[in-house]
Formats: sequence, structure tokens, C-alpha cells
Amino acid sequence: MSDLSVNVCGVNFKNPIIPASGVFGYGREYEELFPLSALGGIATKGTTITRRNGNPSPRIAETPSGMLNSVGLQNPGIDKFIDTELPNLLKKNTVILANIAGSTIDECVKIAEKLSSTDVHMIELNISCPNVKQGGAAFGTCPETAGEITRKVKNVLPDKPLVVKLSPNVTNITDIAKSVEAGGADAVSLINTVLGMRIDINTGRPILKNNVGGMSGPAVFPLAVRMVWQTANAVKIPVIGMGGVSSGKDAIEMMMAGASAIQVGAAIFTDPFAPIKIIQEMNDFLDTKKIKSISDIIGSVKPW
Amino acid sequence: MSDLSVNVCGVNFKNPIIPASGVFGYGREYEELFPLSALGGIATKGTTITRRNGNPSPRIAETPSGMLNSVGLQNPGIDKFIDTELPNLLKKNTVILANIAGSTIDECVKIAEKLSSTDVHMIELNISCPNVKQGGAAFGTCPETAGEITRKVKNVLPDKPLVVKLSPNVTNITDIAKSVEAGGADAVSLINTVLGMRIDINTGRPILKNNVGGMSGPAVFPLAVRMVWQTANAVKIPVIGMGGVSSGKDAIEMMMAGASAIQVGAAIFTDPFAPIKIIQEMNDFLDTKKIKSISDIIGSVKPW
Amino acid sequence: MKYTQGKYIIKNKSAIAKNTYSYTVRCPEVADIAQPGQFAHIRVDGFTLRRPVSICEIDKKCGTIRIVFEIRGNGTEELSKLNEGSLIDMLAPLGHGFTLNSKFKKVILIGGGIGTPPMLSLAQYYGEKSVAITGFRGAGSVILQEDFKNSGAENIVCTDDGSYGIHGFVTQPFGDILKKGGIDAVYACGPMPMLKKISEMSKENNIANCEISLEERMGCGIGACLVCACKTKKNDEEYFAHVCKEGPVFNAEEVIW
Amino acid sequence: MKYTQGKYIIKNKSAIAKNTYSYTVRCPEVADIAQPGQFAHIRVDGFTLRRPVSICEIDKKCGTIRIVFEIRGNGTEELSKLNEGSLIDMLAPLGHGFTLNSKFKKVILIGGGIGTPPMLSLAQYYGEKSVAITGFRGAGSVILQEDFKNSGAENIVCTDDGSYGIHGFVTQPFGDILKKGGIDAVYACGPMPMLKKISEMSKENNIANCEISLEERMGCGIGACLVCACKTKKNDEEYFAHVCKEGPVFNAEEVIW
Ligand SMILES: Cc1cc2nc3c(=O)[nH]c(=O)nc-3n(C[C@H](O)[C@H](O)[C@H](O)COP(=O)(O)OP(=O)(O)OC[C@H]3O[C@@H](n4cnc5c(N)ncnc54)[C@H](O)[C@@H]3O)c2cc1C
Ligand SMILES: Cc1cc2nc3c(=O)[nH]c(=O)nc-3n(C[C@H](O)[C@H](O)[C@H](O)COP(=O)(O)OP(=O)(O)OC[C@H]3O[C@@H](n4cnc5c(N)ncnc54)[C@H](O)[C@@H]3O)c2cc1C
Ligand SMILES: Cc1cc2nc3c(=O)[nH]c(=O)nc-3n(C[C@H](O)[C@H](O)[C@H](O)COP(=O)(O)O)c2cc1C
Ligand SMILES: Cc1cc2nc3c(=O)[nH]c(=O)nc-3n(C[C@H](O)[C@H](O)[C@H](O)COP(=O)(O)O)c2cc1C
Ligand code: FES
Ligand code: FES
Repeated sequence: MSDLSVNVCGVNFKNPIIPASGVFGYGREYEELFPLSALGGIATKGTTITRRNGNPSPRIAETPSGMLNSVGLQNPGIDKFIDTELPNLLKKNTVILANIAGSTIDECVKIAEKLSSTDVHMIELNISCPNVKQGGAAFGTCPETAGEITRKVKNVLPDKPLVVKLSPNVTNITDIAKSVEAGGADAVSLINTVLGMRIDINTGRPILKNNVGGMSGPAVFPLAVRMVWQTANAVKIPVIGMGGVSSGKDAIEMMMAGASAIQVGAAIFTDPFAPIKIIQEMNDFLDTKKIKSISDIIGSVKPW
Repeated sequence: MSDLSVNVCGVNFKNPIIPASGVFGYGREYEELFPLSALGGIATKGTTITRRNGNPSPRIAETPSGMLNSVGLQNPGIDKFIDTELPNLLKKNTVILANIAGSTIDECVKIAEKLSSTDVHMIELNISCPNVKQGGAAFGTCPETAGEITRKVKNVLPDKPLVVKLSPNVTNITDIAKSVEAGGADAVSLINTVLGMRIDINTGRPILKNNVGGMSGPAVFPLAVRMVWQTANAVKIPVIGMGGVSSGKDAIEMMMAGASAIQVGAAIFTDPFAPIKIIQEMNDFLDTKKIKSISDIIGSVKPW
Repeated sequence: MKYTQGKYIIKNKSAIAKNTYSYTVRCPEVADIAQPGQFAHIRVDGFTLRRPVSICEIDKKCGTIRIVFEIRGNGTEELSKLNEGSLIDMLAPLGHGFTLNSKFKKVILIGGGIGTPPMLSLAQYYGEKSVAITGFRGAGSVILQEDFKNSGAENIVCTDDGSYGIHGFVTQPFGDILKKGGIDAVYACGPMPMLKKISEMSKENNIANCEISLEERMGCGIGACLVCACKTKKNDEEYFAHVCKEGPVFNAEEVIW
Repeated sequence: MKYTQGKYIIKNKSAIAKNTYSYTVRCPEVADIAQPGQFAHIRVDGFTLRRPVSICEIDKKCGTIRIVFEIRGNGTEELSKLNEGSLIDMLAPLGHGFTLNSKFKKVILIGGGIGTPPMLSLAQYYGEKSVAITGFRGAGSVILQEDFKNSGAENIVCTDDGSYGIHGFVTQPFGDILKKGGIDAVYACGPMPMLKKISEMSKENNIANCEISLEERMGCGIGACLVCACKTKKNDEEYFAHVCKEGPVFNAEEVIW
């Protein structure tokens, strides 16, 4: 039994595996299958200042080794989240990352303010949602804006670790990461989804009602590993890696690339037990290789 | 039997299917399997001013529904291409796109000059190779540089259609496309490969000796469709689409998104007959749907 | 909601129409709690997303459920390649099924095409108290007729081209029976235009219990990802319900068409 | 170069060691033209890239070839699931094989581990004129010994742990035979350190014909994509050769270690 615990900007995770924002809701449904305390943490569904209905359906499409989604941040709004979901989650003996998004900087700041007085463990600021018209990805693709929003949000969160979630739909991920680091982020997480499109050739119409959507799943894994590696080498703050992780081996690979913890998204749709299996497989790998602590492999890749 | 012919900036293709640059060499090896005249066209291996040995091996890795390569533009140099490969290719009764790349703008101009007096049908200027240190992707990720290099190359190619090949590793593909259009490009082609990385967790080293490489194959298809769609809606010049096409249905989908012709890369590794099968499947689709000409479906997608 | 995930043995496979397959799967823990109208979310090798398929029959005694599906795309095609003895990976039973009421005296079950299978478990519940009206394109796609007969339900079949049973749509015999009155509930599953028409006719005839089963593309299948949204009314307010959890069965009054 | 692509029937499958399988494939057009040292580029369902596997035996009369492979990763694992009667998709025969010379009087064939299979077709060509030296980790991974015996070759086996045959590396008996002299050619396939050592020893002993088979990750497999580059010397100049076309067999003198 190896030591799977990791520390990400001061927060202790019993293991590095965190269901990603948006696929896991607030955990209620998965509790039927396994105890949430088995997880390193949980990233909750992206929350906005007020309730959002999201985009019209269909909101999902299958792609080779992956999927597209265009949910568009459907959520009950921050007040309801804090009142009805968060208290329950905080009882689950796992790290809670509250994922938030806003269509203006002000909105993001307001949401963060509301969370600052709660007991939530970390805030994950999504500046990279490709599925909403305003804000979302727009924030995440310009280094200056990304830095500014980080600074203003961190301002109201002096005592809470702020993780900023980055978009892969950019020319230079390290520019954004550095700017966010300079803005005061305590960690970055990446990647959010890759903007994609599918067309139903029988109807001649896009499969998603939103026309385009965010690609995730194993297909994006090599892109995510590359971006995690580049980012981990560019900033000093920890990187939470995600994008296509579906096995313990994938998680190990992404941690070798520089991730301090791992989020798991689409893989949970394929197999709802994926996070649990990944934890087990990571443990097996470490045991076989006689590595005592998972922390030893973070960023351990030796480039040629 | 439907009409599969397409016209791309004045050049007639008997069908829209073109093996992509880099996977097909100069066609010699595939001639053993089928006559090159069955193809709409052939994009030749990227050629530089002088001979290049490329990157060290391993140069390829498997990924979920795709692959990474880091060949790094190994080629015999433009003079040898013109002397020994081009004359042979021009006898094959198919459209020849000479794919070229340079590490400086000057180099690109010199190569184009040399080709301007040949009978090659089109020049495909690669400003998006992720596998070379200088030039390559650097040109393709900045709208200004992309426009400038296009202008200078087009200058020496007044009588030859110039296709500029774009990188997907950018925040905004339409900015680059518009800039290249303004620079005088007769068409754009996209996407080149998506920068990715894989690590061998048993050795802790990147699988590719170049550390990172270009991802292609079905995994990137939704990303490519999205970029083709955005680009076709942003420019007036034709778009040659590619990225993950591996069936007639995929080709139809990408043409609906706005592509006037299709290049096929990684799919040829999986099945060397892929281009021939794709042509047949496109024909079958049109027949079933009673569509007379493939041109009718170009850009026909109706967004929601 | 209680459900489970597992790999279960296919006890029986049969091709029951062109491109249409029936699997009987041994899964006692699922059969034990499954309700008519619920579905199984099935993993198919090589695909990221699971495929939702309705539960067609529930045999608690044998510990089996039955599913019936048509090949529509790559996923169902791959699914159809499983054989007797193969394992099928299911997340089940999912969703909110039909409201069953043992006091109902007469109910109508309407299935259109591949929407027919979930009606069978209702026919088996209501037996002689039910009239099953099923509609298909043509004789070649008619399915489950023996089973409906065995259930004790009165059995009416229509085909669009008249090649089997009544020539025409299910709405025709449905209208005739409605006129006679005495209907406690209407249950339906099938294409949207059919469901819409049935809902309207039920409303006109003041049927309080008209329940319909909807389809939407799904991610998680259990209510966590909010992918399967469908516009509904709740207390006259617009409300994005989720087909996988609040559905797939909705009261027809709730649906916004 | 002549080759073809097709789906061919597996006539015989056998597990010949732990995780090691042998397939005999009926493909007359391939068998007809195949040469020892050439390989087949095999498509595996669910993977983008084909897997290169050496041709182990060529039976022109029966129109079959044989391949022997070990499970190393996901692709070979999937490949190992094919059964007798299944179709295997091969692009073959590919590459530049071993130089055969009927005038040679004595040749040494050296196979290390899963590099052993291509040596068998050489043993069958040279028969009693050849000495086959094969080396394995331990008794559990020893393969093809019956076949080498039947070929008429003199047969020497080594294992790293001494659990079968001679305790030690193939270079030991190789050195002994070299000393006796009279060797016209050395052919080898196996891990790089072994090949390097054999090349050096051959050079020291002035063996002009030392041919070794190299491995490199491949794309097309036929010389078009330039993926499988390997540094060689040609007329004393550095030259990027391509393992799939100019190799996999190279004269040891050409290789840059
Ligand atoms: C609650 C529910 C119950 C169903 N019960 C049955 C049944 O009993 N028998 C049956 O034959 N079919 C049933 N369906 C429809 C069935 O889910 C689809 O035909 C199937 O998912 C198509 O998958 P594919 O891979 O063949 O098609 P593809 O088009 O290749 O699928 C691509 C993606 O779209 C989704 N998709 C495509 N069509 C539908 C659809 N109509 N509904 C939901 N998702 C879709 C797929 O699940 C997959 O994620 C049901 C659908 C739902 C929502
Ligand atoms: C000319 C040639 C002949 C060969 N002959 C045999 C043989 O007769 N028997 C046998 O068991 N093996 C042979 N190999 C090695 C065999 O190709 C690899 O073991 C196999 O490709 C591994 O695939 P995988 O999916 O199991 O491993 P993975 O590591 O999952 O494969 C990932 C990718 O790397 C490539 N790869 C991994 N290892 C190698 C390797 N050693 N050489 C080339 N590509 C590799 C794979 O082809 C694939 O593209 C030969 C290789 C070459 C180049
Ligand atoms: C259905 C769905 C909904 C998502 N919603 C959110 C969200 O609300 N906020 C967010 O930051 N990311 C969201 N994501 C992105 C994921 O958190 C994750 O970044 C992405 O899916 C890549 O990981 P994966 O490949 O493991 O799925 C969503 C992804 C999916 C598939
Ligand atoms: C092995 C390999 C070599 C390539 N070499 C070149 C090249 O020399 N010039 C170029 O413009 N693109 C090159 N490409 C990119 C392809 O032409 C194409 O843009 C990309 O592979 C996406 O298409 P696909 O998904 O169908 O492979 C290469 C791709 C591969 C796989
Ligand atoms: S499919 Fe996830 S909420 Fe319905
Ligand atoms: S694998 Fe393509 S050239 Fe060798």
C-alpha cells in the first residue's frame, strides 16, 4: 500500500483523484454506487450568480474516443448551491472544489465573495467554458484578462486557495498560466474542453443544438499531457491535470508530466466507478514499481 | 454515379480526396496498391530548401483514436524534389500539390520561386508544422506573420494557386485565415496536427525523442470540423479540409462544414486503401441521397 | 433512486425483426427493483457514451430483465454483436418509470415502432385491463405481438402501409376507444409527433393520467451531468427537467412541445 | 518491392509460451513472394497504427506464412484474441529481408527472445549448413525449439538464468563457433545490446556478411512516411535509412550504434 496522498497549495488530498466539474453534479447520484469519502476530492458543477437553464438539447454527441458537450452551465445559482448543496458535501470527508463561472468579472467576484465565508476547501474559477456566449472562454484566452480576473477574485478570497481553470483553445497556454500565477492564483487546473463540432449528415444539421461544443475524453489526452507539461514547467504553483484520463496509467502519466492531482470527467460516463478504479490502479502501479509515495512521481518525466 | 468533381480556386479535381502531405511520400509506394490516377490529388511530403534529416526516432506514438508524429520534415530538398520526384508525379493524371516549408520567410520564397517555373498544379505552404524549431508553427500562430509570408510567397507565384496550410494550435483560427486571405492566398487548408505528448510510464521518458509531436487521426476530427466550419464562414477563398477523416461519411461531414476538398492522413496508415474507399463511400452516399453533384453539399450545413 | 452497475450474462438472444434484437439478461438485483418505464444505460465496447435502452420485461422470479433494441447507429450495431453467454455492462434500473395503479380498470398502452418494448411490461402488469395499440412502418418491423397476446391485453396492431393489421396510425383506434370512454390512464412511447397527438387527444378527452416516455441524448444517465435536459412545465413555470432522472416518463401535461 | 493488403484466414493458432502466440495464416499471394527477414504490418481493431511482426515461416506450397509474437502492449494483446478461422488484416510482405546465398557453406543464426522467429525461416533455408543459437530469459520463454530441430540446423539454446540449455548469453557459444572459423555469414535479430555485441564480434573476426534485423516504431510500413528513421552509414556518410523499406535487415557495417 503506497502513500497516495498529495498536497495541493496547502490542501491535503487523501488521493489525487477528483471527479471533474460538470460530470458529477454534487455527488448525490454517485453516492448510490460508492462512498464519496473514497475520492481525493470533488469538483462541483460550475455555479453562476443566478440560476441558469443552460443550452437547448441535444447537448451531447459521441466522437472517436471522446464526446462533445454543450450543457452551458446549467445550475441553480450560487445562493442555492451554498444553502442546499455545499453543507451536505462538506460532510463527506473529501476535499470540495467549488467550480464557479461568471459572464462578467464582477459576477465572478460576487460569487467568490459569497463562497469566501463558507467552509468550502478550494475555489476553482472556470475562465474557459466554451459553451456560454459571454465570459467563459473569452476570459481564458487572453492573458491580460485572465490575470485581471484572477487578481480581483483572489482579492476577495484571501484565505481560500484559488484554482484557475484554463482553456486548451489557445495558442500559448503558458502565457495564460503565467499571467494567472502573477494574478495570485494558488494553482491552475487544465484542460477544460476543446471546442469541436459534429454534423448529422442525414439531416445536414449540427448534432448539438448549440452547433459547437466542448470535446473531452481519451481523444484529448495527449493534448492535455502536453499542456500540463508545458504549464508545470512555466509556473511555480501546482497544476491540477485533466483531459481524457480514464485509467490509473493515464493518471500516472499526467502526474509525471507535472500534475499534482487529477480530475476525471468523461471517463465517469463510460464507467461510473472510474475514479475508484483509477485510484486502485495507481496504487497497484506504485506497489509494482516500489514507489513509496505518489508525490515522488509528480513532474518526474525526463525529457530527451 | 454522382459527379464527384470539385473545383478549388480554378483547379479541377476529379474527386475531392487527396492524401495529405507527409503520409504518402511521393506516391511511389502506394502505386503498388492502386493507380494514383484514382485520386483527386496528391499533397507531397513537405519540402525545404535543402535536405533535412528530420528528428531522431522514435517519431511516432499511438494515442486513443489517433497518433502523434514528430518526423520533422525529413526530405531531400527542393532541387531534388523538382528533378526526381515532380516529373514522375506530373505524369500520374492527378492534381499535384507541392507542400513546402521553410525556417525563414526568405527560404519559403526561394522554394516557391523554384516551383513557379514547374508544371506543379498547386503549392501548399505549410506555416504550421509543430515539429521543427524555427519557422513552422511559429509562422502559423501569428496573424501578421502569416499574412506577410503569404504575401511574399504569392508574389513569386503569380500564376500558381497558393494554398496556405493552417495550424489548429491557435486561439482564433479565423484571424489567421483572414490574414492569409488578405495576403493573397488562393485557398487555405486545415488542420495540421495538434501538438501533443505521450510519456512511457515505465521509463518515465517521453515516447517521442522530440518530446512532443503532432496529433492526428479520428481523435481530432471534431476539432477539425469546427475549424473548417468557422474558417469557411470567415473567408471567401475555398477551404481544403483535413484532420481525422477516415470514411466517406467523415468526408461528407467535413464538406458540409465548408470544405471544397478533403485530405486524408493518418487513416492511410490504418488502411492504405482508405482514400479509394472514401471516394467509393462518398459516391454511395450521394447516390442514396440522390444528390447529383458533390459540389452541392459544400458548406451546406444549416446551423441551429 | 436505487440502481447498480454490473456485467450481466445474456441468457437469451433473438433477432425479432430486421435489425431488431431481444436480449434476456440475468441480473437479479436489477430485476428485483426495476419498474415498467425505467431503462438500462448500456456500455458498448469502443464507445465513450453508454446507450439508453428501455426495460421491456421484468421477471423477478427468474431474476431477468429483457431489452429490445433496433440498430440505429454504430453503438447499437456493436451492441447487437453480443451473443448468448456474453456479458453486458449495464447501469440499471434508471429513471422514473410509469405510475402503476392497481385500482385502474381500463388503461390504453400505445407503442410506436421501437417505442413499443416498454409497453410490454405495462401490459404484463395490467393484463386484461389494458388495450395495447402498437404501430409500425410495415409488416417487417412488427414486434412483440405474441408477447402482448400472452399478457392478456387486448391487442391492436397498425401499420403505416397496411401490410399487417389495421392500415393507418395508432391514433385511429386510440380515438375510437377514447370515444367509448371509461379510460383511467393512457401510456405511450414512440416518435414525438405521435406522442404529441396522443397527449392532445387525451387532454381533449379529459384523461388525467396520460404518461409518455421521452428520449434525449444522455451522458451519465443518473441525473448528475444535466446533459439530457428537456423543457417542461412545473406549476406553470418553465423548468428544465432531466430525462434520465425525472423522466423518461413524464405526465403529458408537463411537456412543452 | 511487391506487397499486398488483405484479410487472410488464420488456419492455426497456438500459444507457444507465456503470452506468446503463433498464427499460421493462409495468404498464397504473400507466401509466394515473401523472403526471410521480411515482415507483415498487421491491423488491430481499435488502433490507428498497424503492428509490425516478422515473418517466421514461409510455406509456398501450402500458401501460408507463420508469425510468432509476444504480448507487449495493448495492440499485441488485442491481436492475441483472434482465433482460428478469424481474419487477420495484413499488409505484406514488407521490407528488405536477409541476403540468401546458396553458396554459403556455414552460417550462424542468432535469435534473442522474441527476435528468434525470423531466424526460423533462415534455418529452413540453410538447413544443415546453419547453426541456430537462440537465447531466452528462462525456460518459460523458450520457443520454436522443435522447429529449429526439424529444420536441420545445429541447435544451441541459452537462457539467462540457466533454467534451460546453456546458462548465459548467446554471445558465448557464438564466440566459440567464431573461433573455429569457416563462417560465411552471421544473421541476428534481438535486443539492441545483443546485436551490437554480435556486430562487433563479427567485425573482429572479419565476417563480411553480418546482417541484423532492427526494430523501429512505424507508420505506413512501406517507405512513404519517413517515420521509422534509423541512423546509418552509406559510403561513410551519415544517412537516415528507413527500417520498413531499406530494413528491417541491415548489414551490420551500416548501422550507427
Ligand atoms: C430512455 C430511453 C429509452 C430508449 N429505449 C430504447 C429501446 O427500448 N429500444 C431501442 O431500440 N432504442 C431505445 N432508445 C433509443 C436508443 O438509445 C438509441 O437508438 C441509441 O442510443 C442509438 O445509438 P447508436 O450508437 O446506434 O446511434 P448513434 O447515432 O451512433 O449514437 C450517437 C449518440 O447519440 C445517442 N442517441 C442517438 N439516438 C438517440 C435516441 N433516439 N435517444 C437517445 N440517445 C440517442 C447515442 O446514445 C449516442 O450517445 C431509447 C432512448 C432513451 C433515451
Ligand atoms: C520489423 C519488425 C519486426 C518485428 N517482429 C516481431 C515479431 O516477430 N514478434 C514480436 O513479438 N514482435 C515483433 N516486433 C515488435 C512488435 O512490433 C511490437 O512488440 C509491437 O508493435 C508492440 O505493440 P503493442 O501494441 O503491443 O505495444 P504498444 O507499446 O502499446 O504499442 C504502441 C506503438 O508502439 C509501437 N511499438 C511498440 N514497441 C515496438 C517495437 N519493439 N518495435 C516496433 N514498434 C513498436 C507499436 O507498433 C505501436 O505503434 C517487430 C518489430 C519490428 C519493427
Ligand atoms: C458534461 C460536461 C459538463 C461540464 N461542465 C463543466 C463545468 O460546469 N465547469 C467546468 O469548469 N468544466 C466543465 N466541464 C469540463 C470538465 O470539467 C473537464 O475539464 C473536461 O471534461 C476534460 O476532462 P475529461 O476529458 O476527463 O472529461 C464539463 C465537461 C463535461 C463532459
Ligand atoms: C507522419 C506525418 C507526417 C506529416 N508531414 C507533414 C508535412 O510534411 N507537411 C505538412 O504540411 N503536414 C504534414 N503532416 C500533417 C498532415 O498532412 C495532416 O495535416 C494531419 O495529419 C491531419 O490529418 P489526418 O488526421 O488525416 O492525419 C504530417 C502528418 C503525419 C501523420
Ligand atoms: S444524462 Fe446526466 S443528467 Fe441526464
Ligand atoms: S514506416 Fe513509413 S517510412 Fe517506414
